[in-house]
Amino acid sequence: MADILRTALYLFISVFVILNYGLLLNGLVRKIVARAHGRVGPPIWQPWLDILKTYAKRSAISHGVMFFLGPIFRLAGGLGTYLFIPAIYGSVMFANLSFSGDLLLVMYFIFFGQLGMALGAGEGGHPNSAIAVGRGLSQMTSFELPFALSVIALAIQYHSLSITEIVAAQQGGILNWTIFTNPLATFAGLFALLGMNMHSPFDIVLAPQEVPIGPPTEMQSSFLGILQTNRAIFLSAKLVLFMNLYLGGATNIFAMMLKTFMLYMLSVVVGVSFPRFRTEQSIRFFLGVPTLLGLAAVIIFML
Amino acid sequence: MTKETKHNPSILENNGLPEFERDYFCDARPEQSRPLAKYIEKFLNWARANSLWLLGFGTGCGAVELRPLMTARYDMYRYGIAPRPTPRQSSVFIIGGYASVKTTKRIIRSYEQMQQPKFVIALGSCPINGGMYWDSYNTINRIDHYIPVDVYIAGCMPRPESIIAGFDLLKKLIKEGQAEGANKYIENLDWYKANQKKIIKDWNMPDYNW
Amino acid sequence: MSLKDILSPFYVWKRAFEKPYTTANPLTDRPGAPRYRGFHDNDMEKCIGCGTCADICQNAAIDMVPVEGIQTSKEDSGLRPKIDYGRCCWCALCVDICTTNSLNMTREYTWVDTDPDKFRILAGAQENFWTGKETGYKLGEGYKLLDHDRITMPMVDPKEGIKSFIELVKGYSKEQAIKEADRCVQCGLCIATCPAHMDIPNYIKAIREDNIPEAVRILYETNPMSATCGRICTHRCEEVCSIGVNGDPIAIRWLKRYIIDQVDRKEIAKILRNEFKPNGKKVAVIGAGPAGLSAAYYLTTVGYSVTIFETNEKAGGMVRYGIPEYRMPYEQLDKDIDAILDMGVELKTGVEIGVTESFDDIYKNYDAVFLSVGLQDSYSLSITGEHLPGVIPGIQLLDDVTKGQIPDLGKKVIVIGGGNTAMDAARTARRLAANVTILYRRREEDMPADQEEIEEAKREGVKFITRAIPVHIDLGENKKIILHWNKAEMLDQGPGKRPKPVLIVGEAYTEAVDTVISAIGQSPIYKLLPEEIGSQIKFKREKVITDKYGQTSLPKIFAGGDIVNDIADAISAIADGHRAAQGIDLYLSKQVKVK
Amino acid sequence: MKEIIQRLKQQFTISNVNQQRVDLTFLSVKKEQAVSLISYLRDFEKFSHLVFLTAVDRVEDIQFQLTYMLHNYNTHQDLGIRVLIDREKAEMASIHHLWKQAGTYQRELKEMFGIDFPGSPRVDESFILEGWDNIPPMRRDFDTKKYSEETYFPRPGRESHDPESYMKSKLYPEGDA
Repeated sequence: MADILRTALYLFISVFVILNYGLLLNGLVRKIVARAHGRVGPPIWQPWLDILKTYAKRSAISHGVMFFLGPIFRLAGGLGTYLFIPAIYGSVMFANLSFSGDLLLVMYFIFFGQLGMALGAGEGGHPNSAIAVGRGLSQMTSFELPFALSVIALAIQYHSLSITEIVAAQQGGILNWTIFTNPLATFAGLFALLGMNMHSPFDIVLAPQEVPIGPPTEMQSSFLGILQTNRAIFLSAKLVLFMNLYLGGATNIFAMMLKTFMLYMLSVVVGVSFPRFRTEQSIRFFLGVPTLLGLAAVIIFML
Repeated sequence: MTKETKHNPSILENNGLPEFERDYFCDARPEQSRPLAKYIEKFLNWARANSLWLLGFGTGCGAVELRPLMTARYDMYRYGIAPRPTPRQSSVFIIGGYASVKTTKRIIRSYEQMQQPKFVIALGSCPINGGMYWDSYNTINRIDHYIPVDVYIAGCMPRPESIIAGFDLLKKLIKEGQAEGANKYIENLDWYKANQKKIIKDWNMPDYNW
Repeated sequence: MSLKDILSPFYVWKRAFEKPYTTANPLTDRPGAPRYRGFHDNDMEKCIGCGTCADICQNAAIDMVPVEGIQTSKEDSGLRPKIDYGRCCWCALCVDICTTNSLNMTREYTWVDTDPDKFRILAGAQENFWTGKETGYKLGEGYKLLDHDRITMPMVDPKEGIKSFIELVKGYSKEQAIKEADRCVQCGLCIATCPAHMDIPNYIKAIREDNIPEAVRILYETNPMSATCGRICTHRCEEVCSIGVNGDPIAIRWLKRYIIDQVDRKEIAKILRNEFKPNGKKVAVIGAGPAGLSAAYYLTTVGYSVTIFETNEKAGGMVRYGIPEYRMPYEQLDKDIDAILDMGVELKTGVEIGVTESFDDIYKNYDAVFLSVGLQDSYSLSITGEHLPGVIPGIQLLDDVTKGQIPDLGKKVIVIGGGNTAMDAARTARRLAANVTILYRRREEDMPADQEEIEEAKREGVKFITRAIPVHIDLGENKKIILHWNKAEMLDQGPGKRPKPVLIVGEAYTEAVDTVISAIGQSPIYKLLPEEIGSQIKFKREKVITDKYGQTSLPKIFAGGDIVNDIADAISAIADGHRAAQGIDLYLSKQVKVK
Repeated sequence: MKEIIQRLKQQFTISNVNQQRVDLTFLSVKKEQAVSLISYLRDFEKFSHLVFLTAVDRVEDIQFQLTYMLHNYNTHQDLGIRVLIDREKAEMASIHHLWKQAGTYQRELKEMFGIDFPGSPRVDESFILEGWDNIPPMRRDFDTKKYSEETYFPRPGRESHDPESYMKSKLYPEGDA
């Protein structure tokens, strides 16, 4: 019983930390992007204000049960992804619920939220939501391929589907990291990360000038608040996962922050520099070089 | 402004809609929202004042003056102002100058779909007293007869600096808890509806949009 | 796709290491441009409330409202523009059109408020946040919406002019008149100043629209002697013309003359088409000057039968006998008079009241009497020697010339006085081939004569000696008379008072001349009034006291013209006549003393 | 351009030919011949672009004047065809079969002037003035200022004085001429 309570407390702390870290990352990146635009940018605490304001809306309307469940599914997806990833190698508090087959579960959770969201957004009835969901799912399917190939290559390489074991295998020096031991799989995975983060050129889902904001068009007040919460958690969860898979994980919280920040900056640097792809361009891109890289990685380790 | 205490029963039955569509829309009166306990509300108002999401609906010439605000020169993001493409998520509606009857109809629909608390900034001469289009057959003369307005900015069109000044005033009002336009709208709903229905001849929309 | 295509977009990140372009505080760091069109500012002192700004405003954004502390006067309507910023579109047409250049724009452009009813402001009068701020937009150099230059009136060359009594002013052509009328902004400030309150803006508008019949109709509403007034009116209206603040005033007098020159006597009757029923009542008018003629005209139009008694051979009074022909050609005067007589007014000339006709008879036989006998006597110089032969009054000279009795003035003539009569006398003497000098006790700017009269006199070779007080007159040799005069200096009498000329000791001069003409003013003669009637009428400084309708203390007797008003010009006399006609009508239709 | 006019004259009764600029000519044609003239110009004279279709309310003559502006991309000539139609029973044959976009112009003319184009697509649907129930606003007998003042709540509290009458009331009130 005490074990369960302690685990719950640790999970709570872990989620709280990762939520605030996600918001901080958001605020920091907005500032950095603003500088690249030649602007001053919003204060670094702007994401907290926004999320507070959204939760503090005095009214909210629902379009039905699925509309209500959409954000919940999304948050469940984000939380689920994070909770099964050991955030810091060797830390009890941040080990979360990691177990031996967790990589598969995490891969499932990454996409679970998106599907839930698609259902919720559909219930809202806004045409822009439907268009964006269609775009999002198409793109998701296409970057899923290099990502899956990359993960398969890793599983073959490390003979494990446990993230903790994969991280453990990379310990003992920078050259043990997957990025050096299996660069092909790493690059395939990083390309998938670009797509997953939905920054330009892969932001067809949100596409501000086309389907104004995409799936959450009808989401407001606390519904939107949940989505904003999820966005912070899910972003960090993805980054932690990629850090664990390719960058040797982290043994303390500062290493984790540094590595995830660097990973996120990859998306940001690319995002600021390039304009948006159209849906078919995006799909063609993911099925091209990244998929080939993934395939090559798998084949090399099969041999 | 006249405040009617008795509710007019003729509105909110969605009479303007065809029979088969009436079921799709709610016809209950909207309810006023109550502020929370003093200090909590004060804290929330501070957050609201510093996170103003404005509705990206360019209703008139003023739409063109909002664009510079996003540029590096003015950078409205540093004031916590950001455009949102949907009324559901926005808290500030900027009436960008003149509003034709056709636009006014959309303004009302969009305004009602915004979630409380919501604020309105009227830009330029036209929403105040008609401006250049004071004698036009199809342009309203004063927006405050149709939706409650918190801040007016004089000009034709006001420069982006003036709009920033308008946001400053709005922030002050929000922090002082005076920007209760949404409640005012619901309180005087019959009056606003009567005014709206006077000019919008084909009322083929629900009486109130949630 | 080359590697360069992939790498070059990352170049954008160099900006992240530069200083941001953002203006730190846009509200203070970016003032309006030097010619920015911000909120209005109005100079309360310069503004005359003509309302042209309100007229030109396409958005009906400007109201003319009274302002506390600003008095309505003849030059100032007392109204000031109040601008509705719920209407203004900052086009600045009001600034461009402003007749006085009092309206400008500041560089302030930010005004936010929660109360939409506040966006109305009396620029310049109400204290607000831009009071005293730097001026932005104002009328640019060399750029104007208003036409400040009067169309030059074609004139006879002065050298030719002094050879005969030919009319000097030639009159506008149609093109010129329309162009001149086009300069008018229709503010209507002039109406208050005109003694007859003529509807000036509307007859100018009729000229612009080339609608002469309408213009004539407007003229006759308030003035039945437009051919006369179009020539010799003292045109006080032009002094308050809003265009005159920064440019030449509209040539209102010449435009009036233009209208009446376009029609002949028969057409006037046709245009006026007065249809009235005779009401059987009779009114006597004594004196066929402008006041009498005007009263007769307006009384006739409402059905009275009017008889005018005139001592002279012809009607016209001082306009005929006191104004030389080069200014007031007789056929033009006749046109006015004939048009009035065409209405059915009876004119008896050569009647001398008290000699050929008894005042008592008239008083008994008529329902009302209008007295407009004018000023026939000259003020005396009150110096020794003024009764010597060769010293003649100015009006007598003018009267004689009109009647064809050309006097011998000799070679050298001195005219004493600075009024219009002095100018007329001097210029008439010039036409009789004399060398003329005008002697005036004050400075030239103090002269009561019209500026253009003075200028024309100078152009015709009349010499001016100012600050010269005649002391006495001697008889010299060869029928010459010697005028002794002394230089004077102007002594300040304190603020608001006219400076007084005082002799300078030791600066005495003498001049030997052939004729001295005194033209320092005229006074009335009331000897036609019988004792018992004269004693019942109240006077003050030789002028008859009347109420605003010209009624004297004796209800049946009305008076007007120079014997009543102090301005003593034709247009005032015409206005008096019109008012008296209204008074007589009120008196006779209600049989009450009007007050 | 002269040759085109010559050719037109052989088939149609055209009048008031007025060449305003080198590349801009106007001509008038009878209502009955207008559509076939325009059709001919499009198909045989290469005036393939309908620049605009607009109307002028000649209320004094109880007529509407329609102007079809056509453009020839080969010679860059503009040709305006003026057609007078009766104002009381304002009706004109549609040209939406020649240019699809003419339907939009015709919808607008129906709404703003009340000129009917039978057969034109969606011509009876409201276009900009949703639910307009007055006389068409572009007709000159419609008083837009009066309508605006009656309908759109001009802000109260304004009053203005005319300098002329104000001075009269202050300086020479009542009774004086």
